[in-house]
Amino acid sequence: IAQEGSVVIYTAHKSSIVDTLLPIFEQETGLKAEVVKLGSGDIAKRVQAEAGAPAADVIWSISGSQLTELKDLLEPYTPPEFDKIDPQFIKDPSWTPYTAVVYVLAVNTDLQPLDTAPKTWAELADPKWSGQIASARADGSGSAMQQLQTVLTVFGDEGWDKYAEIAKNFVFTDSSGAVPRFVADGETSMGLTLEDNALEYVQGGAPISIVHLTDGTAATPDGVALVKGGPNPEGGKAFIDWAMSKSTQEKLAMDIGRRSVRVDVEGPAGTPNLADLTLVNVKPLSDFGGAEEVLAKWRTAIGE
Amino acid sequence: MTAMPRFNFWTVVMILTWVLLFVLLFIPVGSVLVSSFYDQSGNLTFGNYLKFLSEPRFHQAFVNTLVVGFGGLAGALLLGSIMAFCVSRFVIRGGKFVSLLAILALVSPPFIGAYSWIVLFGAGGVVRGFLRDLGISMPPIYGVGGILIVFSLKFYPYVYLMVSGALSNVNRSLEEAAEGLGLTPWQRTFKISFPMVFPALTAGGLLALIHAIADFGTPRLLGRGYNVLATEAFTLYSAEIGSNLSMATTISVVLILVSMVFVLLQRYMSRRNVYHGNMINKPVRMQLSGWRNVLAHVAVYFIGLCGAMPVIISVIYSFRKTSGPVFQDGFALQSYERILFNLGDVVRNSLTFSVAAVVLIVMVGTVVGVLVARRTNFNTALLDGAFMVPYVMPGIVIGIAFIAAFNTGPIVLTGTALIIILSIFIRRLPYTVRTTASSLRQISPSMEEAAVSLGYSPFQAFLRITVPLIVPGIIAGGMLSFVTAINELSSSLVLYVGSTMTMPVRIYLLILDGDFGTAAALSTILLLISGCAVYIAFRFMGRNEQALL
Amino acid sequence: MSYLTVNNATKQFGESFMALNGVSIAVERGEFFTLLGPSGCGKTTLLRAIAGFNDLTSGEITLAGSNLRAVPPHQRDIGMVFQDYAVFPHLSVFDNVAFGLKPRKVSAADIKARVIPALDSVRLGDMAQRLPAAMSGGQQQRIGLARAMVINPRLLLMDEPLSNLDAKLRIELREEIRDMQQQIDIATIYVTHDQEEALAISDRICVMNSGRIEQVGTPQQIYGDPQTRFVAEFVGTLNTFQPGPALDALLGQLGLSAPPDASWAVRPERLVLAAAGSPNEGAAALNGTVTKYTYLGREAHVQVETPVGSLVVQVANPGMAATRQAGEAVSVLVPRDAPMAFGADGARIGG
Amino acid sequence: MSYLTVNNATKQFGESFMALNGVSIAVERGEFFTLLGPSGCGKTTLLRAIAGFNDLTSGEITLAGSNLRAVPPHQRDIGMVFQDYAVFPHLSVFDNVAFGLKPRKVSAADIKARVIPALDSVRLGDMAQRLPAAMSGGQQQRIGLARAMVINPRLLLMDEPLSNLDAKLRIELREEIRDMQQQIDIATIYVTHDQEEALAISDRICVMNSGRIEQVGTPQQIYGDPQTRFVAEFVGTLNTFQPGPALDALLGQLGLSAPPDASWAVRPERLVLAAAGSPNEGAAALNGTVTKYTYLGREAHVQVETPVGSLVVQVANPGMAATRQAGEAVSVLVPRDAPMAFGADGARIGG
Ligand SMILES: Nc1ncnc2c1ncn2[C@@H]1O[C@H](COP(=O)(O)OP(=O)(O)OP(=O)(O)O)[C@@H](O)[C@H]1O
Ligand SMILES: Nc1ncnc2c1ncn2[C@@H]1O[C@H](COP(=O)(O)OP(=O)(O)OP(=O)(O)O)[C@@H](O)[C@H]1O
Ligand SMILES: [Mg+2]
Ligand SMILES: [Mg+2]
Repeated sequence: IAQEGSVVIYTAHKSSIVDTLLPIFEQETGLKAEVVKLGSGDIAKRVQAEAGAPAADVIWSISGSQLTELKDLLEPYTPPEFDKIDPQFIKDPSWTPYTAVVYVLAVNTDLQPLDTAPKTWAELADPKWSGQIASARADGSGSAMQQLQTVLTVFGDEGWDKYAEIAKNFVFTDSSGAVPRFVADGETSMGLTLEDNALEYVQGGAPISIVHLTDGTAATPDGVALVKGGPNPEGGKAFIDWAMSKSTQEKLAMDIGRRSVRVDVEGPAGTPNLADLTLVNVKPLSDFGGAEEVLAKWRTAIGE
Repeated sequence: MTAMPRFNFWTVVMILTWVLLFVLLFIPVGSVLVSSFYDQSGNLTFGNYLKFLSEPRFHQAFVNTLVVGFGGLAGALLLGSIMAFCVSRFVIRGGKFVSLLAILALVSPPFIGAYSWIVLFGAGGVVRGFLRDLGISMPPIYGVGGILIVFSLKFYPYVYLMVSGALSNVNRSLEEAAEGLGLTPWQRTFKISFPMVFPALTAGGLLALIHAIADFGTPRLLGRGYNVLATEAFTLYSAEIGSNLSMATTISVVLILVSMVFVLLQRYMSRRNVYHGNMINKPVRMQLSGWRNVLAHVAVYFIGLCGAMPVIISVIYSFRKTSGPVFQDGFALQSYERILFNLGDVVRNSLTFSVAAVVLIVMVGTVVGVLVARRTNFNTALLDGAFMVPYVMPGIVIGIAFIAAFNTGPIVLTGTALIIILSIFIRRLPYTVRTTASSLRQISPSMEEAAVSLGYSPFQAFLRITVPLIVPGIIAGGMLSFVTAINELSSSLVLYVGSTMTMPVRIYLLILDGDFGTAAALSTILLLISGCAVYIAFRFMGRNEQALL
Repeated sequence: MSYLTVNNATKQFGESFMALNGVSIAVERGEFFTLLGPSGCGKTTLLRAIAGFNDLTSGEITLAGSNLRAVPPHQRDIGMVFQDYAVFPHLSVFDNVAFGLKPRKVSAADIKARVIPALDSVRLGDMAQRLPAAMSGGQQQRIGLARAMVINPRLLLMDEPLSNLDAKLRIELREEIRDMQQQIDIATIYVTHDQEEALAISDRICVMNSGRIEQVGTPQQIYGDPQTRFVAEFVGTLNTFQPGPALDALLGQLGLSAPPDASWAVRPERLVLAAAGSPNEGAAALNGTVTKYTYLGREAHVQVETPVGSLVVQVANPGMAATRQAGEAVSVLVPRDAPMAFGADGARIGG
Repeated sequence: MSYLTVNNATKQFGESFMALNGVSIAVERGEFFTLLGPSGCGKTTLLRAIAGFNDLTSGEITLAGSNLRAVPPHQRDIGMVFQDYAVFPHLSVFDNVAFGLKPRKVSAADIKARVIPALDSVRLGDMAQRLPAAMSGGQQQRIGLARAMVINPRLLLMDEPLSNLDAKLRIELREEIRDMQQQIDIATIYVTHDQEEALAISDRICVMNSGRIEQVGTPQQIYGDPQTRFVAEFVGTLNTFQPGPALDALLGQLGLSAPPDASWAVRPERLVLAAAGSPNEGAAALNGTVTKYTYLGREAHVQVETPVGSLVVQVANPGMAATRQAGEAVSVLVPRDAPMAFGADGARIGG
């Protein structure tokens, strides 16, 4: 329940990020932040359940595609520095791109020396990696779905066959966040995950190296959005403005390891420039027959 | 009692109980479940059910559910009864400590439990590594076998708690009579003792079965493609893309129906087996000697320690040095430092919510338990059945139902502490109702009748005679409620707001972030609090603690 | 109208089993009324209906003129001693007995003043602080007794309250019960399986059989003038004469007669044992042979094979020397007023 | 050596309470041995020690020459009837009785062939399929009895097995018990609180008091020749003469003497009631006034106030007419061999 001068924020950001950034927000704007931290799927569900009497003002950092699905419940808003955003990330007027998420392969170098590790999707299909590749489930995790879409985009007509070959090597984890932990613990020798997740483990000293697959790497945005009918819309706007500001975005890149969507902010230290990667423009689900059909085919591909 | 329609205490209780059930359960949950009859765009349809019936993956999941359900049940029954029998009948050194372990095994925060098993027995697990160094190769814990092992160890405390209480109340003469007739102690146990505690055994088994059927964390983490209905429902519900709420609800409904079948089955089975003891001729614990003594101790400690393994691992890991999400060699208090800054709030929330809920539960649950066990008529039988509903209702369904029901309309509760307390209350109430009812069934009603003949109203007689006699049962139930309430996650995850965050929610979110060290630290604190509560409960029971331990 | 009346009470268990089948009794104030009957005849069922724990299927119960069935059990003010003791296991002996005084708002001092004599009267004075778990069966039974008596109820129901006690204590305690009930002028309904006890203690006895009443009467009426064969057999021992020419001759000798389908019986103490062939005055003599001798302390039972069947003869005050050996030839004297006749339906003829 | 021997058995509960305090008994094969004693004297404790449910604090028990304390209870092959019935509530009557036959590897057909007669013998033949919960106290007790007897054990222990049954059934069942035990030639230890039953059924009786044995002997010895005052008082009724000049005169008249601290007593059935002033041969006469008349069926007790105290006189075979009114003047005749003398320590003098 929002009080005067407080903003209710639903976020999928890690607690560590929330704890770093929000004090700055409160200090800079003088507003009080009331945070509900959940998984991104839970946030979507919760906003839907509360549609009758929304409790949230802002959704902060859930994937763009999820925000697009929620667009009926969102209030379009354009922050002042909108023109500084890389246009490749702008997908829908109901939400604002916030950071760019890059999909990578994390390799446990204790178990799998980097020089013989696979570098492409095609190499991942080699049966010798059977049981070696950790991945989240596409029917549960948005990032796993992005990876599926990437394969389908990269390999065109042969996409499903190629994916099925790769999937034969998969070990499924319960969430995408668990993939780098699996790899770091040696449960598998490598895993498909998000760049910033993997980066944390690298920084934490785990024997992990990051491989950007050379036959196609995806980079997709997550976003911030204003909830339609929220209790404190002005506060919500103030939050979005702050989140998109250059200083906040720089902090994200420098201290937290996220890639900014702003063209005027550098990537995190130790990561290649986006420009040096083989970025593919991942086709939307609708191009493959819609979510239902893709999931059905995915199940066949993984042999369920 | 008499068949006269009188407007007495129990009639009032009966009416209030029904009102409670309707407001907090049937109306909210009913409206959610009805959504399984609508498709994504809101048209009335049976499509979801047809789909369930036609798709092989659901069939497979259904079969798998039964496999892990019954496998887990068998394991829990085995471990729970062995432990209950040893602890209640033999002199076990440190028996109280072992019981404490069993209860604490229930305090294993979501995901961290299964993760602990991976740490120990996964592909890169500590134990496997150790054995590999010794030249012994052991398969990793993944797959259906692993799920069953974990379920057995995870759910045996339900059986243990229920059965140990009942075992110490069996009329001693019955067992002696059997032995006098030439049955070995072993045969006697099976032919007399277990039939006597059958209601408690099945009640504990039912809890284990229902939890095994509803658990999705363990199969998801350890199953490696072994899908059960709970994981299917969870996937459909929580998918970030292509989530299908009405199909998820459909599977939940199937799950609920399956559980309900077992509930009814249990009630049918224990229907005839109502044995009253006189509470005077209680069994005494035997001092074993030689190899039997060693065996009993080994069994009890083995089960206790294995069951508490996740808890032990999380305590150890909470003290490990970390760098970001990565554990380093050596120990440090880093993880604790990181949770310190808002620890107070979540601890206070958890404590107040669960204490408030448990106080409500114990008061209401005891009275309703008596109503159900003693004033048997059609109405109370119906009530007893109705109380099975929260038993089998997944927490998430109740959470969603509460949001939908109390977000708008006459009562607005969203965002308050009350909504969380009420959700815990309604979910855990059946525990106390059940434990109360089952301990009551062991006490001959003639004692209460004696009190009535001495001039006590039925309510006073209940308070003065029955309550003291079932205090161990009530405390066991209350403790179970407390321990599960303070660990309650699934419904509060849906209901919490920033100011009402609880420890399990925070642990869950930390795990979601991959921050295991911090999660382990918070779990350890949760464990400490639960441990204190259990300890206080033991103290409080005074000379009656025998009955529980 | 009587103090307590039960009118046409029936109690059905299950589909068809009638535990009580039209029972009517009337008990006066100050009366000691005993239910006597074989195991399973419905005694406990009737008591529980009066106490209110088991409502009747049909029938009325009134106490002091008011309808008892409409009063909830705890307001009936009826003390009950339970067949299975129903001692409160979590309370000490003292607290068990004091229990019923609390809702009666008796002050703590008075409680003590009443409980201690009550415990003394059941010989448990020095066990007041013990818990029932460490006590013998008879000791537990006495707790239940003291607990019911100490509240001075309007009606005292006792279900075999002395069944686990030795004769000595039984006699002492039944005197206590009588004294107390006469002091406070209430009615007592007492269930016992012990005929002698019933005869000794009761003002009136009600003999039940299979949920029905056979006879209600004073001890003298029940024992000395039984109205049915069942009562005669159940209360005391009964010798039945074998029909046949020997019996006809015996009856002719005594000048007794009855319809042809009647059967004749006699109580053992009405028969007299004499040396074989000894003279008999005012009685018919039967020749017989001793088959068994049972010593019972203040009396002995001698079983004698006679022309009219095997008869038990009671010998009073048997010294060591009175022992009869099996095979001894004796004479059994049957006084004229001793035999009783019963019709084919079991009802007494004449008498 | 006897079949069963218990040697110097003691059992301590808690810190200091001795429930058994040096008890030794020896029971022969085929013997029916009864423990008699007041409530709480240790009868159940002794039985449980023999059955093995409660080990002794010290002492030996042997059965057929072998040390019983080393044998676990289920291998002792001892049938026991429990004071609280201990009927298995989850088994039907039939299954309860058949229960002990299964571990003895009796075939299903044989089980049936043995259980059905056993049920018939306790008069439960037509209740075989019922569950115990719906049965009366006495019916449950009979299940326990049949269950213990059907296994033909080496030793039969019975803890008040008939306490909830009516006299009729008690007599029938105790005959059954005797028959069975003589058939299979085992020993039976029987606990009862009913003196008459003990006298009627036992080969020998052991009278216990506070964890000790007072006297062991045949019924005639126990009743007719009690060795202690306790036994005399406990088994049967005892009139104690008040000391004083009247007693001295009476003793002088009878020619009896004893040390000055001895007390004198007499059994009621040894006294004779006569009309006041009627002649007395071979007996001393006491003048007295009737104070109470108790009808007991086959006998009556008349309480008479005499110069040597209040005496109970037993009248055999009291007709209706025999009733004495309080206040009537009577004469009580005391035969010369009737009075018994006991020393200050309770032991019998002379006798
Ligand atoms: N709940 C019940 N359901 C069915 N039958 C019952 C039930 N309770 C008692 N009975 C039957 O009713 C009859 C009367 O039982 P009740 O307990 O009144 O006997 P009782 O006269 O007290 O016998 P006892 O002297 O053996 O205690 C018995 O035959 C018994 O089997
Ligand atoms: N567990 C116990 N702890 C302490 N004292 C006990 C225990 N069990 C029995 N007693 C005491 O031991 C004594 C003997 O008990 P026991 O049961 O042998 O008596 P009993 O002779 O069978 O009496 P009854 O005829 O009343 O059944 C009693 O005074 C009783 O109070
Ligand atoms: Mg009865
Ligand atoms: Mg006893």
